[in-house]
Amino acid sequence: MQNVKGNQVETNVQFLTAEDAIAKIPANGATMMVGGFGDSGIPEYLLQAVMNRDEVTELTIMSNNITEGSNLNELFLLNRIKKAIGSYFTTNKAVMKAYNEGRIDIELIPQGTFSEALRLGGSGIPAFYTPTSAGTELAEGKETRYFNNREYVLEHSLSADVALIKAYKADKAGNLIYRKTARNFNPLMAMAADLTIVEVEEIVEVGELDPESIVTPFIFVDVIVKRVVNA
Amino acid sequence: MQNVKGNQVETNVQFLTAEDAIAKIPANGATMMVGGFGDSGIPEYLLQAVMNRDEVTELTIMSNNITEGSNLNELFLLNRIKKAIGSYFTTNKAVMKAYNEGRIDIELIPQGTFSEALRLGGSGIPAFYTPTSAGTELAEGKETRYFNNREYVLEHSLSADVALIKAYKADKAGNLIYRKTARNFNPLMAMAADLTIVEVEEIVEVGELDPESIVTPFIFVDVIVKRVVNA
Amino acid sequence: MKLESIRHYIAWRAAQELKKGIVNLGIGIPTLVADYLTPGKVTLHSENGILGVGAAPAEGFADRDLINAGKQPITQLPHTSFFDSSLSFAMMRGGHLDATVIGALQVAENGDIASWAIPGKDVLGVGGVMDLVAGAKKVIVTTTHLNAKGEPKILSRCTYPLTAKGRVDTVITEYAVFKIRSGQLYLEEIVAGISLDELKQITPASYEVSANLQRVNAFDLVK
Amino acid sequence: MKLESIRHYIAWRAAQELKKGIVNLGIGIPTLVADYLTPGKVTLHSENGILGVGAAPAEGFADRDLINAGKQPITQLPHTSFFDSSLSFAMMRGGHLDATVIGALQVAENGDIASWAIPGKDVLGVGGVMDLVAGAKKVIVTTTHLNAKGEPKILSRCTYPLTAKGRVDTVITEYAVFKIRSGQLYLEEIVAGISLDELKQITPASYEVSANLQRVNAFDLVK
Repeated sequence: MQNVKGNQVETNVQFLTAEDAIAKIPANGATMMVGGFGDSGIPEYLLQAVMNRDEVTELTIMSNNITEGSNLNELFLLNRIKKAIGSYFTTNKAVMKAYNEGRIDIELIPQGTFSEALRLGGSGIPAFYTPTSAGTELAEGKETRYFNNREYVLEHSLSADVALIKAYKADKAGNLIYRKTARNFNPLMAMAADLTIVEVEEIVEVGELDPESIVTPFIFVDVIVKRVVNA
Repeated sequence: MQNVKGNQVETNVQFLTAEDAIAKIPANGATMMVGGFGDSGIPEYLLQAVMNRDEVTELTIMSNNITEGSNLNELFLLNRIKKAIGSYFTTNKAVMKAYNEGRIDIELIPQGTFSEALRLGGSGIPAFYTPTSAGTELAEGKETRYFNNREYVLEHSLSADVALIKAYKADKAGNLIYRKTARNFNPLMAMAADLTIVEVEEIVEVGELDPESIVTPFIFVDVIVKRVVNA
Repeated sequence: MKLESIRHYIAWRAAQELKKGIVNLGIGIPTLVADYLTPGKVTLHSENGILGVGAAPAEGFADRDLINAGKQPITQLPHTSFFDSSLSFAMMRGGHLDATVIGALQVAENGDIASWAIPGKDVLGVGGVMDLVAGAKKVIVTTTHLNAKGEPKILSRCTYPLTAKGRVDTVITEYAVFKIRSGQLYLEEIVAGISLDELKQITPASYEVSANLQRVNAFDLVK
Repeated sequence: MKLESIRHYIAWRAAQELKKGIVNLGIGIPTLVADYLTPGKVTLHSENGILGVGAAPAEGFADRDLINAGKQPITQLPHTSFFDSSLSFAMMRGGHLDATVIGALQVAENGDIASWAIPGKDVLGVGGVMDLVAGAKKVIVTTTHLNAKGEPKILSRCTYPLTAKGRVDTVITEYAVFKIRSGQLYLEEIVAGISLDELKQITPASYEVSANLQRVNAFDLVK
């Protein structure tokens, strides 16, 4: 154990093709976290592979939004998403229409509650109190409680069968770094799912990432897929 | 606002001597977080300045432990600490003795609960449920609740008047990085106190720290003190 | 004033409240506030995980991985840091932001705000505004005094779904600046060209006129 | 066997349970486990904020900022990462560690463990062990079969203050290996030189003898 060279490091992280990685997702009715905010940090290449595997359907998606033009939206347009949990679906007109026609269920959560529920879901904390949404419609039906004369809402943490996330670089042990605001929900979702599949732009040797700057240690990672850009 | 050079950046972070920084601490009965684990990451230089200001006394300290040989221990030996909240005081015989003689009050919290209570204390989350200590003496008198057939303990987040923390480098805006395992509780305490005073080994120009690798953004920092090593 | 001038005046006026510190700007009029801040004094935070939001990039220099919460391309500054959404919202909900400037559909005299939903319309988005309003040290609302239908927006009580209760500190419109102190709404500033009575008629909220009421000329103020 | 040999045998035996993955080793016998792991296969975690704990440094090369949870100097490895205590305990409590090896004062047949406090003595320290036991996927207890007073440690019920209820998976002593499956304690392995009856006499816990009971020669096994 003690003095190990980079080429001796073996972890449980697997390096697979997108197809092989997506083959690990339960076929029907999986809960699936998908990283990204706006256009930034969406695992588009992995989502393409999900689209290519028809039996992955009846999905419950946890994603801040469903960005128009993204492959997550394509998956929705294929009627493969039965429910979406996130903070902002307003700008996607097709989602609005589907919701009105009863074709998709939406659970709206304030964005800060969503992000903390992800992080705590991955941290073994099942529930927490937040001031956010206290006294609003989004707190209706939820338990509330006063601490120091302020009202707080009991929120439950999130976990999922799968997280599809997007990172910038992985080393061959599975440690991850992100790029600028493409980080967003990705490191949190990595912590919160039973199976974390990561799309990366580059895979580097063990030892090439600064140990002080690794954002997601490999303990939270199961599978890494290098994005292949079509020529 | 828009296109700013490093030398134009002005933040609310102050750069002071240890004496001037410690002068900001309320004189009697302050609650004070102190970073460090074992010998690593303790703000020794700031604690020396606390020792030098006699009226800072009747302290309630939040620190994982009181390491023998540290200036935090010196402060304790000066009878300036009336209560300590943390996870591990067993190895400090003087603390054990003082506890038996009723000279110090101890509140024992599991280390993971302590660290999460710090982080959530700085995050506006006043309370959370953890599985840790369920069914043990440390949960006695605490509310418990079942989620998915497992018992969890309701724990309250921590906040304090002051945090004294130790970082490696600060830039002139107040952003911080740490060094190896000296990071420990320091970034969490930075978030959780009304007044965060940071001891650093080096102050660098704005722009010299990698924006992807800043661990504590300057929003959590009030005062920075450069450690002066006596020749 | 034309609507665009009005929006810029309100943004400029909000910027006068922000001399230093860390601020999160919402979408709409608040976005315009950035143009009126003194360079280097105020640092902008965006909830998607950046502290130190720089200007829009020059044409052709947009980076897909560098956007603000409004999904617009931005640039980074020398003191910028990046972090995940959880830490970003810890900053907001934990009371670390000096101020936020946000828009509103309605504001009430008790500091309640409604900004995310209209009754009878589908509401499938809330974003980060509830966390922002719940946590920022100072909540500044920038809004036109009346809505597009000519209805007042500063009311005794909000009738639209709330964003948060009792969290608003300051309301800035093209006609006036109101502040809430100890649960009481005060008129602090009124622009030239509108009388106190005229303001009252378009402001159903009950408010006191501040002892230090300022009368300002909006047209002169905007550069 | 001498005590030191016993401790090393127990540590070696625990290492045989750890073929791959991420493990946190407690203080005492568990610390010795590191010496018996196959290099590069198991990564060690320490709760003070490091994943990828390397060996003790050579004399004179200790770094004050590079220690493990036992406060001993360590080294870093090519795949090491550093993080704060909150993320470190998220790994533990969140179920991300494949296993932990810890010592115990008492273990009960129902998986209860007592490891941090003795009745009647001052208890001012708990550290991270409760989080570790609450969260690790597999909890392996390494302990001498009897305590220093010759009293059994594997019991029907713990009489000392608990560290956690029902979390232990495996108990390894110098005489035997026990595993808990579906709430039932099984004797899985017994060393040569002690009979089943003799073991029973020093093990008040009720346990079943596994259908696959292994009899091993401890002396031959330790290298």
